[in-house]
Amino acid sequence: MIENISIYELLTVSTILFFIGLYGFLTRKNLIAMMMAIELLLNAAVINFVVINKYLFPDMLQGVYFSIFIIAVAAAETALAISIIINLYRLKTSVAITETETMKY
Amino acid sequence: MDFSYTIFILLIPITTFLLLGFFYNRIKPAVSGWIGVTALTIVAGLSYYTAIKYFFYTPKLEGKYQTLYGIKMNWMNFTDKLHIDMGILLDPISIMMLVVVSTISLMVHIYSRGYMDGDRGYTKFFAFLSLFTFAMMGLVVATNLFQIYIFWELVGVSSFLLIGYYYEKPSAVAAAKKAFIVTRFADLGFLIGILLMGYYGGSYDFGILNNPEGAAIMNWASSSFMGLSVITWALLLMFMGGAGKSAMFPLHIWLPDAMEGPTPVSALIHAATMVVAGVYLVARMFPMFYFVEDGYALHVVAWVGAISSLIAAIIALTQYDIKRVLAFSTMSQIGYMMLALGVSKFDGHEGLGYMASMWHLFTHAMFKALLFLGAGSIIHAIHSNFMQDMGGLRKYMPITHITFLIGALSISGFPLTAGFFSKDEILAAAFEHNKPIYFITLFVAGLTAFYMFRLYFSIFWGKKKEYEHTPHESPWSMKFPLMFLAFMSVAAGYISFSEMVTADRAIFHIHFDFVGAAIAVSVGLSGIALAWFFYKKPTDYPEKISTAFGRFYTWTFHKFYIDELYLFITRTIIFKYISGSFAWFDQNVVDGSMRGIGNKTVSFSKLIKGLQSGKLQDYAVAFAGGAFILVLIVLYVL
Amino acid sequence: MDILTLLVVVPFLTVLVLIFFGKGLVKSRTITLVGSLVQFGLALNLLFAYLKERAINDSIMLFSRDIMWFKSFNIHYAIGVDGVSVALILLTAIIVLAGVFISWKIDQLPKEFFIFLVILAAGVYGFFISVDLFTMFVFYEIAVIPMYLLIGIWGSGPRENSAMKLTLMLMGASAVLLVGILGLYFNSNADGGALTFNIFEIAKVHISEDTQRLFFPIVFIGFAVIGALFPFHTWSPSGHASAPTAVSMLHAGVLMKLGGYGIFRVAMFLLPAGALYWTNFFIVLAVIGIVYGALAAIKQTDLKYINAYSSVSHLGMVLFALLMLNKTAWNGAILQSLSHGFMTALFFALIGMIYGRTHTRDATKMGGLLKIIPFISMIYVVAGLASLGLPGMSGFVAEMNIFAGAFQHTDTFHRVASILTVSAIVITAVYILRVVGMMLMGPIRFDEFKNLPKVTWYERVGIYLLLIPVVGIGIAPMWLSNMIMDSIEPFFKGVEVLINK
Amino acid sequence: MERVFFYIFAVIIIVFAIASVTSKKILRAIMYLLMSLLAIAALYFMMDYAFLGAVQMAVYAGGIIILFIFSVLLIHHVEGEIEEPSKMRKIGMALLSLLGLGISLATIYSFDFKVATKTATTSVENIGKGLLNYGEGGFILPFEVISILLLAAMIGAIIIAKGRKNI
Repeated sequence: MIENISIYELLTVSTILFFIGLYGFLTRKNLIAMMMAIELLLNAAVINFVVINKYLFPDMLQGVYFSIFIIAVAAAETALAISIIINLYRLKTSVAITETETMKY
Repeated sequence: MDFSYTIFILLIPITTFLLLGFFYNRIKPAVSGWIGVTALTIVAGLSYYTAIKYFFYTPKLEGKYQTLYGIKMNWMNFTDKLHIDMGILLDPISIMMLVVVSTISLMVHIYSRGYMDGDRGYTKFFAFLSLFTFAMMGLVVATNLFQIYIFWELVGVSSFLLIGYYYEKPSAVAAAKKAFIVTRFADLGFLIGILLMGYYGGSYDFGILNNPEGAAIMNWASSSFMGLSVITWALLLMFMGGAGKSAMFPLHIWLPDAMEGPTPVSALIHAATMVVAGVYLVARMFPMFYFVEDGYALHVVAWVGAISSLIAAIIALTQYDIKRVLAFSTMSQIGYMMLALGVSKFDGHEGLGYMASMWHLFTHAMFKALLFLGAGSIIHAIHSNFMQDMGGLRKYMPITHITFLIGALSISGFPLTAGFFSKDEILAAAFEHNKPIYFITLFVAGLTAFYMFRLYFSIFWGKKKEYEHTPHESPWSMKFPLMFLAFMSVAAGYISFSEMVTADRAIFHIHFDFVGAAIAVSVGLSGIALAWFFYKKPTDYPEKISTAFGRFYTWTFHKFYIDELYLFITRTIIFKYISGSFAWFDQNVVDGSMRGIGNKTVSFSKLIKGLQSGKLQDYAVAFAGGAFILVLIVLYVL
Repeated sequence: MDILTLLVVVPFLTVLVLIFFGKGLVKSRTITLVGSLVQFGLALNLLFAYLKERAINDSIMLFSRDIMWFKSFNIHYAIGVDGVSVALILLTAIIVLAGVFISWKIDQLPKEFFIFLVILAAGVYGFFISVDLFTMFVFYEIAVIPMYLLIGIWGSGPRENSAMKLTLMLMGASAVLLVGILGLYFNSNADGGALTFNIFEIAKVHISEDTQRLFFPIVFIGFAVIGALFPFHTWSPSGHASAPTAVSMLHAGVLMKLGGYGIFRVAMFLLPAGALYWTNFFIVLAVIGIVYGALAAIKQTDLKYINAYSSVSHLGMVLFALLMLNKTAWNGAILQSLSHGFMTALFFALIGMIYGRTHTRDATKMGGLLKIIPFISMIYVVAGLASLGLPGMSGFVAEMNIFAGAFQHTDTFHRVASILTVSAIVITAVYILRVVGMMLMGPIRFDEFKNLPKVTWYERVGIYLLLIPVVGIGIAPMWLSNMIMDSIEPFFKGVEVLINK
Repeated sequence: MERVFFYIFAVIIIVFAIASVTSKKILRAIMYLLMSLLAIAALYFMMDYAFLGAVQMAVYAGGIIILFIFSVLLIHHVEGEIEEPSKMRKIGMALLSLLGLGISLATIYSFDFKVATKTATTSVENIGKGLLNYGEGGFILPFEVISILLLAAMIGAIIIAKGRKNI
């Protein structure tokens, strides 16, 4: 709990962060940049976990654990994603999202 | 009296058929010929024995011949009441037919041994003959309508197989197909008639249906359709089947073409036995025909018979193919039998027509088989069917000549031949009951004498021809049947039919009417005389007469264009338009609509597959937008 | 294990053995041959066991067995046979056996071919023994799916297209059927009690008349599509034309019979009031199918197309007979199913043989075959005669039962329909004789056909296997007819009660 | 005092986040992202979750950001620029995001959070014990699962990135 700061302010920050991430995910044309946007999304979620844990159930730690797990999963995901991106780059010599349309139809 | 041995009359031919059919390429031709002849000799012997036993040694019931069953067993059940039996029914007409069929079949078997000698399918031929004999015997002894129908169809098939025997000749194939399909079409009527009869009459069994006091006859008026009793309709439909098989106008078109088959086959099937099946059917169902609706159906039979006999006789005048002349003559004579049945009444001497019809059937079988076999002998000798290629053959083929002459005299009703007696009774019956028909009959009798002797004189007399190979008399295997049948063509007239085969099965005596006979004989003789005058020596009278008739002659020569009419109806209308449009409809409309459903699905999927762009962000947009919309709905709408 | 379950298990065992040991043509066909011989033996054994048991046991279904399968939906593996199913099982066994002989020399992927063939057979057996709607449906699908692969891989001509059309239409039908089955299932507690798929349980329930009227056409069409009801028959000509010989045989001979059988077992038995309400409508369709199939056959030149349209016509008679709602006609319907099964399988086998020799199926391109391959040609004529209902062959017996049944209705509508149906026998004669005349008779028109290989022993065996029942039923229909008639009785009760009202 | 810090960090988070999703230069975008993440870590510290803040800094700043940089260096030039989306798309997506933001904020502000009054300090020891506790409410199982997941991800990443040999 941060003194004089209400839960609403914190949640506002995380929400804004989330939608910035969403905006990034929707507009970026580069896979790595999209990954970054995803990191923002995840961070917004983590902030929410932490804030709600802290403000509503201060004597518990579940939010913290989940945050840790999320960070771990994010790390794993990023590692995999980047390896896939590198592989893709070898195939197509590009990481532009427009090049990866094989999911079509 | 035990007649159960009669089953062998059926079993022997079918066994022969199976034997020859299965081992057709392992049996030597000579052996198969002998097998056929032996089998038929036994069958004929059994038939004669049965006839003698039945007519002379079986006691009559109240002075009437009774109906006996050689064997009778259940074959199939439709319902509790309706069932099909298989069995052997013995009564005067069936026994008479047994005798006719077995005699002619035996003669044809013997004859074929000579006629078909050296043919590639010799064994097959005898196998088919046996099959036919079996089927015809089965038809004759049928105990019920369905059995008769079953064998009726089998007879049709064996006829198909035998007409198409020279299957490499396209005309023979066409003729076989035509014969089968036309008779099959007629059988359609027969079958519907049987089914109606089964439903309204309550049984298929002849014993039940034909009982004059039975329910089927007594209750004929209980149901009606278009102004006639349904039973009458059934009888008319059944007669349609009979008319098809017996080549009655207008279903006769197959018979002339059927002459494409080997000549012994024409003699057996298309002259003596199978084609009279229609007559036999009407005779078999005679009580029904007579009692239901005061014999309405019987009038139809009479008139169809009369018209057929007239038309056939007229067409026969103009034909040149000797087998076709005989074919039209057959049709004409069967018309006689039909009209005799048609004018007949039921009781005692009133049933003269019935008796005359059966008698004529018997004698006609003999002399027409004789004529056909004689024609076969001639064709065998000079390898042509046409009168123009013949002439003066009497010197080369004395036996054929004499026997043919006897046959021709018999069919023309020359006094003291078999044909004279039976035809005289028909005329008498027609005179008694139906005057217009009597005059038609009399006229036809004259025409018959004329065209038969036109045939006779053109073949055996007339101008002398130079033949490539000198024609020679046929071997004994062919001569013997000719002689036997020639004998029968005279002798059959002296059997007292009125004491054996009558409508009500009671005996009566014929009153011989000299005036009637004299008229008939003089008509016949004048026909012969005219033919003698025209054809004895080559003259130009025939030419002149035919030009004098002009258009009518051409019409007649083309058999009144009935064939062409049928051809138009079937080939053009049914095949081309109806069937063709159905096939088109199926390919394009029905299948097309099914394919159309498929195509529409595909094109719709093409339409919406743009949504699946494969671009991750598009999906994400849709996802996010959709999620927002859902949230909005949940929050503010619900 | 009881003898009915064995019928289903043995094919799957055969498949297993095939998978592990069926390498190459000789091994795979030997295994399949042994498997189908065992099947045939089982089917014969079943026939005799049935006859023996029937004499002392008068319950509707014999050898029945009921094992809970999915408890939550009350789905059982419920089986049992009566005379009808016994006869059809025997038909299947014979056709499969003959099919193995006909496919003696199949050169492309023999192992896989036989595997799918046997799976198909297993589905059919299962269908015939099921008395639980769900089990029935499962087996139905097992039977239908292999068709796609069998036609798509081993077929000829536009096979992918035909296979696709066939499968999609049959799948569409089975979707409709599933709706019907579920409809029955959810109405099976109309009198209280649990929901059930068992047909005899459902039969005891009084389903309301409106419900019956709603579901009868659904169930009927669901089954009738595979029975080639007009206008849903179009999968059949192209499917048959593209399928390899043995598959055509099995398909036309057995698979298409599932339709009539299903209607008899399910639609008529469970929804009698619906049946009564809808018959006239479906009679019209059936009669159109009969006449129209026959007329369309006249115009075809491809032998398989002729036969396929002929099947449409003949199976139309099965549906027609079922709709006549009397025992004689129903008996005829089952007999016609059997008869058509043997006959059409024989036809397809012969067509396969002719095609294997001449490499054409166009009847106009052949001529005078009777002289070159007399045995095959003669049997073709016999099969043709059987097809046009010649007495002494099975087709006649069946058709006469149908006609005799049809003529028990006296109203004009039924009369006209019956007469049109009867008239099909003439049209049949026309198209059969047309082919016989064109292809078998006449002069030899093409030199390349002068020397065709003689018939081989395995082809002979296949032919005789199919020919003997055709002639056998034709000559002595009594036993078979009585066996079927007895079994029809309980299934007819529902309709009978309503008619008598 | 804390209020001021909070707002400073909040502004940093948001501004750098925006910069990171709009910057054309990819390497710069990564640096902006790093700044944003560090600011988030600062928030954790302020909330007395020192451990979490440390994890955030170590994993994100130390791990993920480095990964990003490496991958960019592997496949882009240092000065690599990102292709710009069309203006229409930007506006559309911005509107969509604002819509979402509006909905979310409206929802948040209309909800009455029952904020607990008491405070409790959290030590790393607590967190560690909780994670490794296999009693009631313990997180040992998820912990182990995560370990395996990380291992799998590691192996997977290596295999995938290695690619097929012949390429």
